[in-house]
Formats: sequence, C-alpha cells, structure tokens
Amino acid sequence: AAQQNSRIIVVSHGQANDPFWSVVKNGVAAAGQDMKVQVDYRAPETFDMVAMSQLIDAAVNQKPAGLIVSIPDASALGPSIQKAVAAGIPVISMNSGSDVSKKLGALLHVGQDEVVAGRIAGAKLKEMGGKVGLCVNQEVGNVSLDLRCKGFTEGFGGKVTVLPVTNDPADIRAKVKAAVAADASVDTILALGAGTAGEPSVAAVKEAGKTGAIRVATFDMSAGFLKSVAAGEAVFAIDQQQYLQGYLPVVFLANYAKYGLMPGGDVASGPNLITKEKAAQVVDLSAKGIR
Amino acid sequence: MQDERLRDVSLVTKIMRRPELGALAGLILVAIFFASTADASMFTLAGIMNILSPAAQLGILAIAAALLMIGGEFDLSIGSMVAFTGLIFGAFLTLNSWPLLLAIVATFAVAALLGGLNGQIVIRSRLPSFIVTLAFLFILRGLSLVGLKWATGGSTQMRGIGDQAGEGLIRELFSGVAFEGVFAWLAANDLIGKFPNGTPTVTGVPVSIVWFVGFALLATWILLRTRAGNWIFAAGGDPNAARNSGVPVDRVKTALFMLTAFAAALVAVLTVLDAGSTDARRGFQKEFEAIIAAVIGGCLLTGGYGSAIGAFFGAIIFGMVSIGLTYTRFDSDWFQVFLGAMLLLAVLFNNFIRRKVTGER
Amino acid sequence: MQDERLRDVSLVTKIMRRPELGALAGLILVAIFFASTADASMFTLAGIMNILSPAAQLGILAIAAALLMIGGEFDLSIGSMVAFTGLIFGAFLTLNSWPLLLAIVATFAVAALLGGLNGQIVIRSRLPSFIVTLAFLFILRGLSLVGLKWATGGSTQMRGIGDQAGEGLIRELFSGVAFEGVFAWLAANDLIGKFPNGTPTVTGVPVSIVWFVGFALLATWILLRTRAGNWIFAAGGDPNAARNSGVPVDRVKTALFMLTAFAAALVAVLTVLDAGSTDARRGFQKEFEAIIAAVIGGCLLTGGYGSAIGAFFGAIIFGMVSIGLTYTRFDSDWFQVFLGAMLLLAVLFNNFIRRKVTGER
Amino acid sequence: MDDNRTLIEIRDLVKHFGSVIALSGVSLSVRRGEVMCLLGDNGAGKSTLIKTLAGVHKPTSGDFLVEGKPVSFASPRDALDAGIATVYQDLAMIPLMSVTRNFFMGREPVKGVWPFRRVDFDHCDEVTREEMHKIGIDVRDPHQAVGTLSGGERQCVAIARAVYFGAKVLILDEPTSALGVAQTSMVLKYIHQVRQKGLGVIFITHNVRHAYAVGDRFTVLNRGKTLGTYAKSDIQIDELQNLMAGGKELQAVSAELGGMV
Amino acid sequence: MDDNRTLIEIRDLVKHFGSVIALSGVSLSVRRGEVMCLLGDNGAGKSTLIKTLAGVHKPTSGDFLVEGKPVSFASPRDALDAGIATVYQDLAMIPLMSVTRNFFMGREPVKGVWPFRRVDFDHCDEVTREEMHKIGIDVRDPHQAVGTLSGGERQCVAIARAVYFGAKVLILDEPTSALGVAQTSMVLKYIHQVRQKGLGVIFITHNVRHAYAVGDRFTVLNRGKTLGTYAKSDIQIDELQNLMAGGKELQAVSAELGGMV
Ligand SMILES: Nc1ncnc2c1ncn2[C@@H]1O[C@H](COP(=O)(O)OP(=O)(O)OP(=O)(O)O)[C@@H](O)[C@H]1O
Ligand SMILES: Nc1ncnc2c1ncn2[C@@H]1O[C@H](COP(=O)(O)OP(=O)(O)OP(=O)(O)O)[C@@H](O)[C@H]1O
Ligand SMILES: [Mg+2]
Ligand SMILES: [Mg+2]
Repeated sequence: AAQQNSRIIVVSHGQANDPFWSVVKNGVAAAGQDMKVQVDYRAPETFDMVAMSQLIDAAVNQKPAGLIVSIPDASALGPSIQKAVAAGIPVISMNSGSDVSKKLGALLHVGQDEVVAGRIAGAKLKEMGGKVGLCVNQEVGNVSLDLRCKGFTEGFGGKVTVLPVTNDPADIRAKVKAAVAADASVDTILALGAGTAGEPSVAAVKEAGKTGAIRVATFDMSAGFLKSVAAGEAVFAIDQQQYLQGYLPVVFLANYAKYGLMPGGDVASGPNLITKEKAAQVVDLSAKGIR
Repeated sequence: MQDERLRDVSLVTKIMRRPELGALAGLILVAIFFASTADASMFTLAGIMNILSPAAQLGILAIAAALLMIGGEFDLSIGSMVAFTGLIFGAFLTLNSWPLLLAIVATFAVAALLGGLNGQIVIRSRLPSFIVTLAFLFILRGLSLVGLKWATGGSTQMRGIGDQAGEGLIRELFSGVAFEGVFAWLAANDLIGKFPNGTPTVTGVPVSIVWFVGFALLATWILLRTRAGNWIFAAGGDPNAARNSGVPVDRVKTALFMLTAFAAALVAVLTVLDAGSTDARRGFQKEFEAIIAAVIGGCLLTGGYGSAIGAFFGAIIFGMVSIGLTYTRFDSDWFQVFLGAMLLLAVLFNNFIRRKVTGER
Repeated sequence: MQDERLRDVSLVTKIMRRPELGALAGLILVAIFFASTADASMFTLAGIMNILSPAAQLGILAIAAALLMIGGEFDLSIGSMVAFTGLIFGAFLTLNSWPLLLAIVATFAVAALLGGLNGQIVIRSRLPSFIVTLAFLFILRGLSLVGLKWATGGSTQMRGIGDQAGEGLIRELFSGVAFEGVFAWLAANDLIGKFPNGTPTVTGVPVSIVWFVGFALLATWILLRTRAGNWIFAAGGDPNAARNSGVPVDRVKTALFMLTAFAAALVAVLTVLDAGSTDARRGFQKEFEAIIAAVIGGCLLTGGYGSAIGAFFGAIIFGMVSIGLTYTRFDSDWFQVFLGAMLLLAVLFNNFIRRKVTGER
Repeated sequence: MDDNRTLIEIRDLVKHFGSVIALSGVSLSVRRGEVMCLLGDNGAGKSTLIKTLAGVHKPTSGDFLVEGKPVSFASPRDALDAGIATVYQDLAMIPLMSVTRNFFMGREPVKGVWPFRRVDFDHCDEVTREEMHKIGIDVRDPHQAVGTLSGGERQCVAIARAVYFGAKVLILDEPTSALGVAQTSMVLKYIHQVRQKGLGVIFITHNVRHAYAVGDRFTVLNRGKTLGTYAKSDIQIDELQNLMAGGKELQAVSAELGGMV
Repeated sequence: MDDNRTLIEIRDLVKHFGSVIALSGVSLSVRRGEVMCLLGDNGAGKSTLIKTLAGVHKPTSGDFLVEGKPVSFASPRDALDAGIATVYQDLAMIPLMSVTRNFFMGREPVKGVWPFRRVDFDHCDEVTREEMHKIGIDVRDPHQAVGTLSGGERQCVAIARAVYFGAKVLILDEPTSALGVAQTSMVLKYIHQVRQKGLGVIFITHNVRHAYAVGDRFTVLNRGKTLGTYAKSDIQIDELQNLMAGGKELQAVSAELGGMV
C-alpha cells in the first residue's frame, strides 16, 4: 500500500504511437525517474471520450497519489474527474482544458490551448504574407486537431481550406500535390503533425516545384521537418514543449504528496515557434523524442 | 430411444458443446491472468463495474452484429451510425428542443430507416454487404462531421446535451445507474466500499450494463426459441436453401440490418446522455470491435453459426483485456502487443478446451 | 461442337463476364465523374502519376489480399506488417549498417517468416484467420512502437534511412522513378509539361507503379495459368472438396499468407526508401483498404472467386476517388460522404453493367 | 368434388440462364390423385422445370396455372402457401442446423401469445423423430446437425418434411436416388398413400421400375423439350426405359452386362 | 504377376465422431481385377468407411494395409499418390470453378520449364470434353461453372475424373444414383472395363441390380459392422436384396407395389 501511494497515473486522449503524445509520455517517464515515483501513462486506442472517461474511472479505482488528465471534452470527462476529486485524489490537468480545469476541481493546468496555438501560428503566417491557406489534418474529427485548424483559421484571416488526409505519407503527398495543382493561389500550408503530415507536405511542395512560393509550417516537431526548416524549405514548427506537459505535473504531484507544495497558478508550456535560426539546435532532441 | 451407436457423454461435454459457452473458457483464462498480475482493485465491485461499462456499450453492438453475422451479413457502418445517431439525437434535443422521449423515439426511427436502407441496397443489388455498409461507414461518418459543424457553427463537438435532456423517468432509463437503493443500503451496512465523504464507491449498476444483459437475454431467446431465430440461422447458413424452404430471407436480413442500426442508436443515446456531449469520432472503429467480440464469441464469419451469449462473453473479454491492462504494471507502449496476445490466447484456449471436451478430431 | 441449347452471345458479353474486367466499368464511371467535375490538372500526366502512386502502394497489398481472399482467408495484419517490416528494414540499415541488398533480403525473410507463422496458427488451430491475423494486427503494431522507441531512444519516428541506403542499382529498383530517359526526351521535345526551370514536371514513372503493374500481371498469370492458381481457387471454393481431390490446401494457404506478408514488406521497403523515414503509424488501416479494393474488384469475401486484375482496378478506383476529391471544389468536410458515395456508385454500376451484359436474372 | 380436377398446368414453358437454354417449350399437367412421373436424361431440364413450378426460378416465358388460375410465384414461399411442397434434388437443407430445425424451417409451429410467442421445439422434436421413424430412420438425436447425417438420412429428412407439409401437390426430385432398399420401399409406399389422399404428385426418377411401380402418367423430357406424355396403360416398361434414355442405343451395353440395368 | 494379389485390406476398423460411433469393427479386402460391392442400409457407415480408405478420415483404431504394407494416410493426396482414386458421394467439386478446372483439380498437367511452368489448359479442355463425351454427356462449354450443371452431369464429371486418374484402386460411392439410364449403363460398362485392366474397384450402390450386374464379391454393412462377405456364386439376387435392407420386412410393401422395387 505504501508503494501504491507514491503512484501517479496519467490519462490522456492521445495514443501512445502518436508522435506528439509519445513525447508527453517521455516527459512523464523522465519525471517518474527523477522524482522516484511510479508513473503509469494510459490513453484510449482512438480519440474516444467515452473510453477515456472509463480509463479515468479505472485510475480512480487504483487510488493513486495523483492523477494527471487532459480534458478535450469537459462534458464527457467532467463526471469522472469530479469523482476522482471526490475520492480525494489530487488532479492536475494538462494540454487541453485550461478553461474548465478549475471548475472541475483540478489543482492546476499545465499546457497550451490548441486554439490559441493555432491562432498564433495563423497570425505569424499572415504576417509572412499568406492569403490562401491549407490546413492538412491527418485525423479529422479528433477535436484537438480540429481546434488547431480552427485557431489557424481565426488567426490567419484569409481563406483556409481543410485538407483531410490519412496517416500514409504517400497519400498525404499526393493529396497536397493535388490541392496545390487544383488551386494555384494556395500560398500557405499548415500541417497538424510534423512527422505525419508536415514532412510529406514539404516533399509535395518540392515535387510540385513550388518550394519558397508556398510557406509550409507545422504543429509539433520532427527531426526531418526541422531539417527542412533549417534548409529553408519550411518556415517554422510550433512547439508546445509538450515534454513539459508530461514532466511538470508529475513533479508537482510528487512534491504535493511529499510536502504538500503546489504552484499558485497555471503553467503555459507554449507556444514556441521554432524558426530557421533555432531549428538546427533542436534536431537531435527531437530525434530522441524530447522535443 | 437410446442407440447402441452413441457413446455416453458427460454433462460437461454436453454443455461445452454449446457455442454459447465456448467463450466462457476464454473469459475464465483472461480473468485468471489478471487476477494474478493486476492491481487488486480491478476485482473490487467498482473495478468490475468499470470493466463492464465499456463492455456493455461494445456488447450491445456486438450482440446485434452477431445476429447479423449469423444471418450471413456484415454491417460495417455501426460505428459511424453511433456517431450519426448521436448527432441526430443531440440535434433533436438542443436545436429542436424536443422532449427526451420524442427525441429518443425519433432517433430510433431514423436509425431503423437507415438500417432498412442498408438492407434494401444489399438485397436489391445482391452486392456483398461488406462493400455496401462500408460505403455507409464513410457516408455516415462524413455526415456526422458536416452535421456537427452545421449544428454547432463550426465545432466538431456538441456539448451541453445532458443539460437539455432534463430529468425524469425516461432519462433514468437511459443514463445514470440502476438499483441505487440496493447499493445505498449495502454501503450503509458497510457491505461495499465508501469514499471518505461517505458516498458508496459504486452507487449502482450503470444502466448500460442493464441494457446489455437484457439485450443479450432477449437476443438469445430470439435465436434459440423463436421462429425468427430459426430463420436467422437458415438465412445465414444457406440463403438459397432457406428461400427454397419458404423462409422470407430478404425480410429477415432487412430486419437484422434495422436491428444493428437500432443497437447503434441505443448505444448513441446511452453514451450521449452519459457523456453529455457527442463528437465526430464517436463510435470510431466500433464496427470492428463488435465483429471481433462476435468472432471471439464463436460466430462464423461465413454465417449460419454463432450465438448471442457468445458475443456477450466476447465483449466482456475484449473489455476486460482493454481496461484490465491499465490495472497492471505493463508499460502502455506494450498495450497493443498484450491486447493481441491476450485475444489470441483467449480464443486458442477456448478452442482447445472445446476440442478436448467434445473429442473432435 | 455447337449445342442447340446455347444462345449466341456477343463478344462484349464474353469479355464482361470475366471477373477481371467488371471493375473496369466502375473505373470508367469514376473517371468520367472527375473529368466533368475536377480541375483539369487532374488528368495531366503529372496528375495521373499523382493518383497512381498511392494507388500503387495500396494495390500491391490489395492484389496479395485478393489472392488470399480467393484462397478463402483474410490477413488483417498487413497494415501493421508494413509498419513492422519498415522498422526492421530501417533497423537493419541504420543500426546494423547492413548493405541495402542484404537489408532488403533479410526484411523479406522476416516477413515471410511472420506470414508463415500466421498461416500455421490458422491451419493448426482451425480458428478463423480473421481473429488470428487480428491478434497480429495488434501485436505487430505494438511491436513497431516498442521497437521504434527502443531503436531511436524514445521517438516514434526513425529517420535518416534514406541516407544510409546509399545509391546504386538496388536502390533504383526500389525508389525513385523509372524510364527517366524516355521522359527527359519527351520533355526535350515538348511532348510533356516542364517547370519554368526546364525540368519536366514528371521525370519518370515512380518505381512503385512499375512494381504494381508487374505484380498484377504476375498474380494474374499465376491465378489463371498455373497449377498454384487452380489450387488457390479450389482451396477457397471448398477446402474440404479440394483436400479430397488431392489439393495440398494447407500448403497453399501458408504460401498465400507468406505472400501477403511479402507484399507488405515490399510496400514497406518502397515507402521507407521513398520517404527516407518510418514511423509507428505506417500502414495504418491499410489492411482494410486492401480488402476494400479487392472487394471492389469483384472478390468474394467467402473465397473461391475473384481476380488480381480486379483488385488492380479496385485499388486505382480507391486511389482516384480519395485523391480526386482534392481536385474538385467540394467542401472538404464532405470528403468522406463523397468517398462512400463514389465507392457505392462504382460498385453498383459495375454490377449493373455486368448483369445487363450477361443477362443474369 | 371433381376428382379429376387439374391441379397444375403449364404450357410452353421456356427458361434461359444467360446464354444457356434449359427449357425450350414444355407443357405438362398434374391432376388430383395422380402420380405424374417426369422422366428424362441427365441435363434434360427436369430439375429446372420443377424449380420453376416451386417458385425458385421465374420462367422466361410460358403459362403456369394452378387450379385453372394463372399464377406467378415471387418466391418458394408463395408456392408453399399455394400448397405445393417440394423435395429438391439438392435437398435445400442447412448443414449446420439441427435435424429438427431443418425439418420445420419456414413452417415453425408457434405457441404462446405475442411478445412471448415461441416455437414449440419439444413438439417439433417429437414430430421429427416420429416422421423419420415412419420412413425407416432412427434419428439418434434430433439436435444433430444435418451436415453429419449420411446422404440417405438427409434425403429422408427432406422427403419426410415435404410429405408432412404437402397440401395439394407434392413434387419429388429424385427422392429415392440415395436411399437404401427399405427406405425406397417406404417412399414409394408414401407416394401411393399421398395419391390416395387426393394429392397430385410429380415424381422424378431415373429408375424405370420405381416410376412404373407408382406412376399413373409419364412425361418424358429431352434436351429441354417434352417428348410426350403417356398413360400407364399405353406404354410398356421397356418402351419407357428406351424413352428415358432419350432413345440412345443401349443394346450393346445391356447385352454385355446381362440385361441387369 | 500374381493376379489375385490383395490391393487393399482393412481389419477391425473403428471410427468415432465425437460421441457417434460410425464404424465399430469392419474388415474388408479388395483384390486386383475384382469389383467389390459395398452394400448396406442408409447410415450403415459405407461412406465413412471409404472416406477412411481415401485418407479423408483417420481411423480411430484398426489396421489398414495397401498391397500388404500397413499405411496411414495423412491426407487424400497420399491416397491418390498410392493409386487410390475416389468418387465421393458428395462429389468433392467446387461449384464456382469450371468443369475443366474441377476435372484436373489437384492433378494438373503442366508444360514449360520452371519459372514459366504453366498448366496446359487447352489439353485439359480437350481431355475433359472427350472423357465427358465418352460417358454420354456433351459439355456445352468446359469453362461452365460446375455449380450450373445438373445433378447427373456433376456426377458424371466426378466419375470421369476418378476413372481417368485411377491407378490401382477405384472407389465409387453411389456413382449411379443421380444418373440417367444411358449414363448408368455407361458407368457400369466403365467399371467392367476398369476391372479388366486389373484394377480393384469398390462399388457402393443401393440398386441390387447394378450391384449384381458388375460385382464379384459383396460385403454388407449394417449399423457400422460387417454382416458378411459373399462371392457372386454363393448368393442369389433376392437374398442379396434382403441383406441390403438389413433384413427388414419388405414383403408387405413389395406386394402392395407389385414387387417392382
Ligand atoms: N462427421 C460426422 N459426425 C457425426 N456423425 C457422423 C459424421 N459423419 C457420419 N456420421 C454418422 O455416421 C453414420 C454413417 O454415415 P455414412 O455416411 O457412412 O453412412 P452411409 O452408409 O454412407 O449411408 P448412405 O447410404 O445413406 O449414404 C451416420 O449415421 C451418420 O449420421
Ligand atoms: N443456373 C444455371 N445456369 C446455367 N445453366 C444451368 C443452370 N441450371 C441448370 N443449367 C443447365 O440446364 C440444363 C438442365 O439442368 P437440370 O438440372 O434441369 O437437369 P435435370 O434434368 O434435372 O438433370 P439430372 O437428371 O441430371 O438432375 C443442364 O444442362 C444445366 O447445365
Ligand atoms: Mg435434376
Ligand atoms: Mg453414403
């Protein structure tokens, strides 16, 4: 039972094989080691709010020392989170849900709202001269990705088309090529994942002979995309520093369990635009799944 | 009327020979595995309810899918149907502000209509249902997205449905927990666990579980005891032979497609009322999981053989494996490896036991 | 030897009766649809190559899946197999620093081994291949994630594989484009489009397309002209009857499972060399799309009937529909609705034409 | 009651399957209390003809009258409802289903009131066992899957079923082909009984002795056409045998084997 | 060459299917140039017995010798390789495949050298058409699916195939049951020819005349046991008929129907 008390469970909405979330998970694992606490990372197999609320219930049953959750849907997850609070488990929310975190009884929120990040990226791309944009979405219907597109549209101001694609690089490349061939006025592409959608988008623009004419940016980071940024084939990557979204809550909860310490306000982990100047430095960290 | 060419068989053999019960062996194996590796809280009352909740939602779909599979067809659109009927239901409540009962009835009606459409296309075109319902998988998923954006003015998530639904008897039939009195009494007498603040850890049986069990019993009764059940087996076993013997195969199949759509709508209503929201990804890949559960439960993909109780156990196995791993210490990166291995083991074991017991080659 | 009880049939009827060519009608319909609604750039040389590249990768899987389906089995693990063999291949190149040829051969060997394992489990346990390969779907997908993280020290993407592969004849067999000379000459003579800087918009035929066409021809030849082909039809049509007639059904099925795994490995090598990297989500749901393409191409899910050329056209239809919509002006939210509707229309049309032509009921 | 009423009549029936012409103009009638034997070579079109009568196939052209009224069956269920019960050559059984369930398939007796209406399986088991016993087969277990029965046992289930549900016309497509001596006698006796009850029977067989034993009239098909219809009084057994073979030369073979065929 | 060499011998063969005892100790032998008729009531176990000989089922216990050597077939392919060709009662045909492909299934003749080795389908079509013609069936189109053939036509394909590939022993399970008069004569003639070539034949039938016409010895099965084996010289046709019916009382029925069965 003593060992159980030092256990911290993370329940997120992102699958373990999602490049973005695997970095969060790495942060969780590193914090677990650093703080010498047992950490468990759980997520449903698809973007599934019903399954996620059940995972939170399962976590509550195990009476952990702390619970870390992402809250992409307050309606669906609220009751389960409130149940955890009622069971006396300290809860920290991360990534999404900054607006409802307090209301549901979480102690703190660590992360960056997707809409805000999208807005910042949109504004930046608008500033670079973009007029007609393409939002390459590799998982339409995943609310957090949809929100990124939404934020982008708001910040960008110009015309934005959502391009739904699959996870397959060949498919993404072909669709991006088709989209820029069909509409020659496209001058901006925002991909919603660096490794999945970003790299093939860069390749597609290159194959279409429009490198430079079309600005490509992406959410999150991958070593390949950062190299493109460094080479000037892409403009920037938006870094939420999601490693911290995994790392910090564990540290906070561990200290809370030990000493009852907890920061007084929410922590914003991003956004952070990685442009040509910074790209080269972070390539290696990205390849290791830290950024 | 005993025949000298019939060896005596034990009662165990007779029981295990029933397709209904084969999956039980797999379930027991999986339960033993978790009992020895997982956190003890998994098999507390709260833990079991926690396993049964996802199993119930999957199971309702799986039982309908099993009936349809026995009838010789597939429905790949049930996952999308959950999302679509969830949207419809949400729209009826929030946009039209219909009372709950009307919204539920209307949702079921729409589902039945869509199921009937699926069935009619399959029957009239004589195309494989796989491809027809696959088209509907895409169409309904796409319509859910379009509809959600239209209904919410651009978001893929519709919230606040729970508040619109109001309270009342109808609501209690489709959300929350049942038998609250019993559990309150149990908690008061310290027979089940309580939270520090005095409420029991389990306040009742989630209604979805009650629906699940009820639906399994009903489906079993239909399959084994009614005329419709005989027709389902016949339609799936050999549609030509069945037709030649006077079974109205087309009507049976259409009814089954309506049933799966109906089950999807039921799950949609249950989850939407439970979660209070719906989004474009609801029910994603549930068609797949439902077929898995039905097959674990012993249904033949080629039709004509299987059982509802098998699908019932199949859904519980699937639910137990997928929730159970979170109670163990395994790294979640290994989740899929374990899920696959456990499924394979469960099915192999159930197969092995059955063959041992019945003395099949 | 003409019989008076045989009506004369036209050549068209005779041709359309072949399962190979039914899907052609659907393809033509889809092409007409896009020709009238899509941007003209879709049917330029570059546009066509752009459609064929993803179709080729899907098609290689679809043809293998079709053969396996004709042989009466499914392989749901091919998508995960693409990810897993991609990882293996990448690891051989970057971690072991093996030469390209050795890495490719070793990758194929691992794939064949895994395929054989799939087959042996299916045959020995007599479980449906659906459930066995489903377990491998999860297991291989999970192993890909674990393996990638292990190999890269924490990332889900392995990169730099392209650089490790080096240049040379072997590389050219598996990546880049073929017939570059021809296209350069065509561009020089202004027969095909050029970029402002003078390079042709299409520098050659992507090798994956060449593999696709070659594989389709080979598979067709095997099915229609060889002993193995006859055995595949027999094993899928009625395994008992086939076994009773002396067909080594188990060997045929094992070989087919190895073939699908092999096709997955081929796609993995092609895409990894093409993209220069691999990640944990490669090939996601490709098993599903491969089965769709095979079914569009006229394969029966119950086995014993179908063709490789049908799957070939099926993959092109699927590719054309999914890429083609980006050339049109339709709101992308409607993408899935269109995808579903077009698939349904293509299959219905192909069915309608065939029935019309052959005078079936 | 007019005992000689015509139950079924067809005129100039034509049936094509794609490019194959299976029936090219067949006429036939069956009266009450009569056994009409349908004879003919392999592939002559006998099964196709009776499947058309049973509502399985729709005729390409031609008239079909039941008790004088033109009918067009949309499905075998319609034919069953019109009182035509059929034993198909390929038996129309579901191998994976039990003997009882096959026996009553499509005609299950129910008990209870609606939401609780259910099939009376105890009664079904009993009837099945009884009817099978009558025909000379002891069913070990009426829940045994039909797929595990021997060829002859399966045939008996199909026959017993048709006889049990036969109302006006009983159509039997080579019912005796897989049967042993005892079962064959039983079936011929059944046919005789059924005729005496006033039903019409269409009996297809390749065994001239069986045909001659129970038949009243004989219609011979050849390559999709009627060769002719003969009353029993008009034709001798060896003439009939020759007609059945489509007039092929049998002498050589028969002689060689001692005329035992 | 010892013309009387025993080709197949089984002793005390037992076969259980789960709780069903299909064979409970059967002994039998077949010699070169001999037609051994296997007779017995429906469900007696004849098909189970020959399926065991053909490698489809593995015996539960008992000895099985081919040319004096004990064998244990792992699959029907082993039996075929040992020269035992079988016509199964359920025919072992694939309905969706063409006549030619079914005819040569498992034994396709190939031409060309390895990577280009292919089946010689022209030759196959020709052989199929020829063999079917010999048995009295004109195949309209050898590419027609077997599923569209009539019952008798299908039976002929199975028989022609077995005869064509038969090497030492030919096993025929009720081959004549679905055949017309002409085709039946043809098959009986075939059996006669095959015997003269020195093969052993096991012939299962319910028609005592067919059995008596070509059989040299008769083994009667009853409820999974051998009732006895009789040489043709030792038994009369009506005795045989009584044995076949498992000694059931046939007098009443036969009398009623004029002894025509
Ligand atoms: N796979 C099986 N499982 C269970 N019982 C079986 C199986 N196969 C055959 N039997 C039983 O074994 C007995 C013998 O069957 P078999 O097919 O050998 O009879 P048969 O002599 O060929 O009869 P028929 O003349 O009617 O063809 C039958 O009663 C049948 O029900
Ligand atoms: N669905 C079909 N498609 C094409 N041809 C068919 C079809 N059904 C039957 N035929 C053909 O029609 C002809 C008549 O077949 P049918 O089954 O009626 O013969 P039959 O008289 O019953 O013969 P048997 O005595 O051998 O059973 C056969 O040559 C057969 O090949
Ligand atoms: Mg017939
Ligand atoms: Mg038999």
